[in-house]
Amino acid sequence: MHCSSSWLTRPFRERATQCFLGILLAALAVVTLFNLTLPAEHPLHVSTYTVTLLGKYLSYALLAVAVDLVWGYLGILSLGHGAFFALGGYAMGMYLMRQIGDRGTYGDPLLPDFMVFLDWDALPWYWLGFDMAWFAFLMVLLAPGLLALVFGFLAFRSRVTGVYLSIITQALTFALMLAFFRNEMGFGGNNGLTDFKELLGFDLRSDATRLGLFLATGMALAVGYVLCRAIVSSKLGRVCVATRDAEARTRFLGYRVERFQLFVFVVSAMLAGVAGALYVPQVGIINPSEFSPIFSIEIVLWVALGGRATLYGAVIGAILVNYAKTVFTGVMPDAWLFALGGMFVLVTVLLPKGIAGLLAYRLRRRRPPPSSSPEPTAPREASA
Amino acid sequence: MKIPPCLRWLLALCLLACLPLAVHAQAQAQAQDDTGQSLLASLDAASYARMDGAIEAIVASGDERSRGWLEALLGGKLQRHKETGRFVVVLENRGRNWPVVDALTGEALGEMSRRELDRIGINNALRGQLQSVLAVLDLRVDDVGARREAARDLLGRVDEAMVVPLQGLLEDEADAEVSRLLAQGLAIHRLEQGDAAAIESLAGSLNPEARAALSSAARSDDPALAEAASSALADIEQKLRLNSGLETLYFGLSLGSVLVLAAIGLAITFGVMGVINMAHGELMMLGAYTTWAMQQLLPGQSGLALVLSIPAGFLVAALAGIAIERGVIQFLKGRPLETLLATFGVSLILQQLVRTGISPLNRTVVSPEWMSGSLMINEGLSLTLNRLYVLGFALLVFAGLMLVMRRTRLGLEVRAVTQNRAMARSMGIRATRVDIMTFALGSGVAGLAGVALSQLTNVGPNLGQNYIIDSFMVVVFGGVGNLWGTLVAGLSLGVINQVLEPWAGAVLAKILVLVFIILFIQKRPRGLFPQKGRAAEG
Amino acid sequence: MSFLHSLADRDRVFDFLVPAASPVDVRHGPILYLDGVTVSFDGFRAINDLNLTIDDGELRCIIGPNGAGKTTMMDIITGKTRPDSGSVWFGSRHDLLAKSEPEIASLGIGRKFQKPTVFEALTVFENLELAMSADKRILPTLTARLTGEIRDRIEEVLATVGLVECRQRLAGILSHGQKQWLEIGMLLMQRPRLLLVDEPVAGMTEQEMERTAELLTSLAGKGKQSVVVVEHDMGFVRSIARTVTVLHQGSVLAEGSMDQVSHDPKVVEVYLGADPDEEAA
Amino acid sequence: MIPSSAFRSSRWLAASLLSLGVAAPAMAQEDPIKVGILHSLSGTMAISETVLKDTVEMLIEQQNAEGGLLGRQLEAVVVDPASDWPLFAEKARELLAQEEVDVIFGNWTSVSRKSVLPVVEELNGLLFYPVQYEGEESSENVFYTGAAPNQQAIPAVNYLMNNIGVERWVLAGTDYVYPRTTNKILDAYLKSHGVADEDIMINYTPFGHSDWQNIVSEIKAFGSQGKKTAVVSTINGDANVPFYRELGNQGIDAADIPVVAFSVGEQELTGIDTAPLVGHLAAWNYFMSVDTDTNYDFIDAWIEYTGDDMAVTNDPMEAHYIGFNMWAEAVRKAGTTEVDEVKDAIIGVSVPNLTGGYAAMMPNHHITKPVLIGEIQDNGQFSIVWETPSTVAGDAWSDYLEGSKDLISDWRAPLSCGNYNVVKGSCGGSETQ
Repeated sequence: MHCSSSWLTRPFRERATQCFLGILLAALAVVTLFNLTLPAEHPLHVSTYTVTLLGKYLSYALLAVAVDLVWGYLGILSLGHGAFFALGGYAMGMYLMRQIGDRGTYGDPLLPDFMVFLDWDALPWYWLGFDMAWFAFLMVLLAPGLLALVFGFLAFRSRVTGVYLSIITQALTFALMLAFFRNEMGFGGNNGLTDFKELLGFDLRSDATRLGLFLATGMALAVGYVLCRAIVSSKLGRVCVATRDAEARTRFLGYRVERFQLFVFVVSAMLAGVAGALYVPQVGIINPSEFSPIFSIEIVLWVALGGRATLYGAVIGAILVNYAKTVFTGVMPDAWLFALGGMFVLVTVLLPKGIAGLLAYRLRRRRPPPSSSPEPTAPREASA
Repeated sequence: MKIPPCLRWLLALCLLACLPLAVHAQAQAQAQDDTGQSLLASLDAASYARMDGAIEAIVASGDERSRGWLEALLGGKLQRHKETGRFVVVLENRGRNWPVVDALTGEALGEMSRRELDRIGINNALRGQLQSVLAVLDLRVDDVGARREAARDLLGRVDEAMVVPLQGLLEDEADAEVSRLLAQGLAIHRLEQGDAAAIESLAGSLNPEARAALSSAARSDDPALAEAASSALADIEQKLRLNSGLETLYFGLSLGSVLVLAAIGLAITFGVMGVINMAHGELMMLGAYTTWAMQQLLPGQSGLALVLSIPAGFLVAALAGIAIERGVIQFLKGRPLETLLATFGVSLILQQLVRTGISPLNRTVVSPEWMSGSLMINEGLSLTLNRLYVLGFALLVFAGLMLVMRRTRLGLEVRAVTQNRAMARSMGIRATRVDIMTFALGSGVAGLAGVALSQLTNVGPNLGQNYIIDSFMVVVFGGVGNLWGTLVAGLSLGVINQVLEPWAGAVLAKILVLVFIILFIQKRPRGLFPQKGRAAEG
Repeated sequence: MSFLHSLADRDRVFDFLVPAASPVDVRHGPILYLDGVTVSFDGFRAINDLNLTIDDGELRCIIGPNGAGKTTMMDIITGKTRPDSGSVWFGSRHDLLAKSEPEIASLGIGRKFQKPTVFEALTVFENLELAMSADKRILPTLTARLTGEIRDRIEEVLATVGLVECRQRLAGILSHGQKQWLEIGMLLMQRPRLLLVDEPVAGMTEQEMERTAELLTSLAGKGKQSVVVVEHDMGFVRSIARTVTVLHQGSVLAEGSMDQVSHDPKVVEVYLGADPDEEAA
Repeated sequence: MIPSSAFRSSRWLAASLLSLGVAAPAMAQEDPIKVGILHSLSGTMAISETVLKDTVEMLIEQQNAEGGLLGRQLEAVVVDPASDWPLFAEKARELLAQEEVDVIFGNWTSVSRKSVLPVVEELNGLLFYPVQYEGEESSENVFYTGAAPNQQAIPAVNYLMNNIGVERWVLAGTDYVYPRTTNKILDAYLKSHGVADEDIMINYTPFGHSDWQNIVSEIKAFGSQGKKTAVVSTINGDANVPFYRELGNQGIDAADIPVVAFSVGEQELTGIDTAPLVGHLAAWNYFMSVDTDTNYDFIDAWIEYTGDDMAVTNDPMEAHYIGFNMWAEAVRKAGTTEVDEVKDAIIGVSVPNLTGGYAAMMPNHHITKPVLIGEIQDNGQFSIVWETPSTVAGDAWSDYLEGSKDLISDWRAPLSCGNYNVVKGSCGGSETQ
């Protein structure tokens, strides 16, 4: 696997990546096909409702991949990745709000409805520019990226590690949640941003747009996955693993550990932002509850459940948990929490390496372990 | 709708006069039935505006049952049976059917449904006036405490008709406090009448009523009066400034004590064992529900129930803790983050268990007498009792834990196992047992926190969620594995928060505190009291 | 701030502008020079006015009872611990106290830890690859390719430390001795001027020890590496030592050839008086 | 509490298939009529919403006992949006697109309604929203059976001003849109009645705020300025217990500074030690203590249904009671459950409410309600001390807000517009396109 190919093309030579991309693209194709060609009453017809639902799962999957990148390979357990997700979401939401234009309830050409009836006379400066798609999409990357840069710089420079890091990431997202709840902030307070009309001129209510969003999310996931794969299978990826398992040693080898951490952390945050941006138009609302620490913990759970330090495990976990949530909340409304909670307990106790652990175990029987995706040995953040 | 003052005083006197007559009650009962019936009928017929007339009539009748009626009226328990039109007093008005007695004869009439009854309504205005009437009455009783209460109630309620008799009372009042209060009450009244002389007797008084009277006087159009009043106000404000400082400190400490209680259990399971127990909040919830259950078991003895639920809460939570340790955590040794995930699952289960098992609604936990109200330092500054108790309780729990950790065998073993598990084992310490005990201890303390919280906030399925994050902050801020750190961290965070709140607002204050913690951790990556030496190296 | 500062460095923008790690100037004087170094951990003086000079190409053994401050000294040299006072010079150009661990490492000071620390989740090959002296900034690392020449160097070192067979094995499953060698191998990959080796033979068999001794002696030499060995095992020290420094309570007690020090009364009293092996335990 | 397990398991299969996207053959035409229930059964809002789910299920049971509607049985379709706002939208979509329900009863918080709104409009569903809310909304597909600000806040303030003589006002609320808007309206209203700026104190706290020491002592200070002071509380759910506790302990009783709450009903009081609360006020359109036979019947039925003698009823439950009957009536009138027909048929429908009067559906999809002011009793009930002489029609757009005072809503043809600007004479906004 140490082929001298460039870092970007390297992943495509890995079996795991090939399988993953294969399955993902096939799934996208099938869903699209069944949704478009089959008549509604056909048993195999995939309704637009389901397409949107799957789109949501995929955006969650991308988010999970981002978390796995920092947790699995860098050993940084971020309990605040929801914050980056939500920031990306808000950037997108603000763009969609501006797209409403004067079709809002009050018909105000400039101000979103919630500003009108809370008597904002002018658009706050940080809303400027969000009427332009390119700017908004840039912000989808920059807003989480910058936050991660500043926060990460402070944290890694002063070598905040392990549990301490986890807890202050939690503090970060919690603080942001409270902040966004405040109506003075000008982000719609608890109601957040909603009632979107169109995206890049496409009517968000039309089935075609929904399908398009679903495909876009799938593509984003594919790209994000390959990117992460490329990073972890590069030498930089091995430096990350080295940092995770023996930070001091890595320093003595002459690597500026804190910069590697920062780099990967920022990349991961941006991926999370993209996930958020794709999530918002599909669920039709973004509000501060996405910042809630509980949500961030859930993301980690998806990864743990799928199996950390494998990337594809994260995807499996995210989709599985959220699908379970969808089914249970519909089928056993007052008991679904038992099922979900039980699932978390059982998996963590019985499958320490998650579902991917099982798969990897099978593979390992046949050939030596893919050293580019090693299971963490003693997890560094254990030290407290 | 005001009861005329003269009447009000008359009323008081009559009621007084009635008390000794009670003996003859039954004898006269029959004779009075008709009158009583008509009295109540007129009361029932009257609109709120007219009610005073009816009350006047009742009082004037000098009927010795009037007091009973008026109190029933106060409690909204004086009602009329629709068909028979006879008046009844409802003894217990919760639930579906209510036990009632005849208002006139006092004979028990068994249970009636709310459907058959018609309540005689009353509103705040009347309630206030009736209360002041009863207050005047209570000035005659022997119990000093009651007299002081009564006198305090009268502040700002005195009116012309009461002046003379009150002065009378003032002369033969033995207790200094009561007479001071009465004097103030009278002064306030005089001031309301525009008597500038009254001001200096009020000068320096921190009592809100006095302040209210002064500030309204300060707005009066008589310049001299206004001048004097506002100057008096000025130096009161001066005194108050000190007060409010102390008050804020107290608020801070009491908030801090809650944080400490919530976090201290975590400091053990998390700091000492390295187990990140997301179900900690739910263990607190269990403690709170234990308190509720206790109060259900011992109806009417909320105080006793509360005291008993301290050990009970500890036990319940500790057992739950043991169950969690055995059932989940023991399989996750050395994988602290896995414990986070698993216990998160546990917390979900526990929450839903309570929702389906007990109820998704909050449960009522009654505060016993001795915990409600506040301890008056001076008239401007009084410390709410329930929080005072919680503060004390927190310190007690902390001291207890310190004792356990420093003085007992268990504490020694726990520290040994934390330092070096293998070594401890080889020295014959049964590490597994120590783990169980430690976790049980931490969980039990969470239970205690729950018991305390039941006196401050909702007892509901979400109780735990509201505290878990703050608890983690406190532990980390204080320095993991250091109980002192937790104490200092909790209290200081509480104070910081409360100092910020007045000018930053509740939300911003909380945000600022969080940001402060984040920055602080940058400066001191291992908290307030970091663990020293090689052991601490990552 | 160092991060922002380095962003501002114009010469860091393009790889080819980056100067090769400036050579260590040993024309006049020693390669390592500690002067009056003192450090104390809350009250306790671990290092007390320590003076030490290592000459270029020298092989120096440092012995001393537990708590003499051997490891702390290494921490100071490698920048892990900052002394309260004193100065530490690498050659006559580089003030080590002003530098961070990675900088020091890239200057050419390699360290082998007391307890062998290799990256257990990576293969032996990858361990060496990471250790190799190269441009260790982010993007170069990300885009790094495995050229033939790199392979050769790794193979070379694999041969030197005798781990050719377990090239693709995860470092985690190596034996204790193999880990020790792997770590020494990683040092060699760094092409250091100065090797700090902390208890290299702890838990090794006789044969392993001999091999290690050969290895170390072969490494040291003028123009090649200078080697500082901290060791408890007297036998091993005797087998390789040219000059021996005895540390005691954080400062130099005696210095000279093995025979000199072993007959020095002070040393005998504080150290050799007791059975060294027992000390080693 | 929930339909039989057989029913459940059958739906387990169905739903898991459905959510897989394998839509079973469309089941619109066949019995029974499906009634969607969209209330949180877990998470923070479960406290308030669970009882509403039970209420609707009870109403359905009763309706079926009377032979259902149009000769078809009714079937409840319950989902749990878990107090998670995006999930509300998703579940609404599931109910309309997958389960194809004919009507939805649900939501509590404003945000959940806002999140569901676009879905209901897109898929042209029917939503009955039973909770008092901030107004400033009128959707073609939503029927607001709870109180608009002019059916709760304004009358309450009038009562305090005229009957209690309050001169100084504390507007305390949880920081979200309902209190924000209500307080803005009240602020404007009070000022228009000559209340000075310094006599109004506005304060916002986060959800579930539990540490009220500072705020209560501020209120205390604010209240001791010699003018009669009252607190108008839009504090939400969980934050109330610690708030009232603190009031009691700091010695503020209803006689000094009365608190009139818009979000505290019998349900909330079951979780509070009411002793220190006696005399504080609440403004609703229904109280359990209302003395009418319809109410007593409802209460008895509810107690039967829950099997709990202590069970209480509250205002949003009445709102569902009214909403459900209106919908049933409209369906009978239209002779079908077709959304569009029902939408037209329901305007003007009037059904008895529980307070002895009638509730009529207005063209703006709000209903007429009486406004009651009650004082809290020590048994957790309210004693009604004041009520509007007649019912008040809900006003979607407040007359006291700049943005909306020119807007009206009328969903009847030809106007059929949710936000018609009487000044511009045009239908602003987009709902109608």
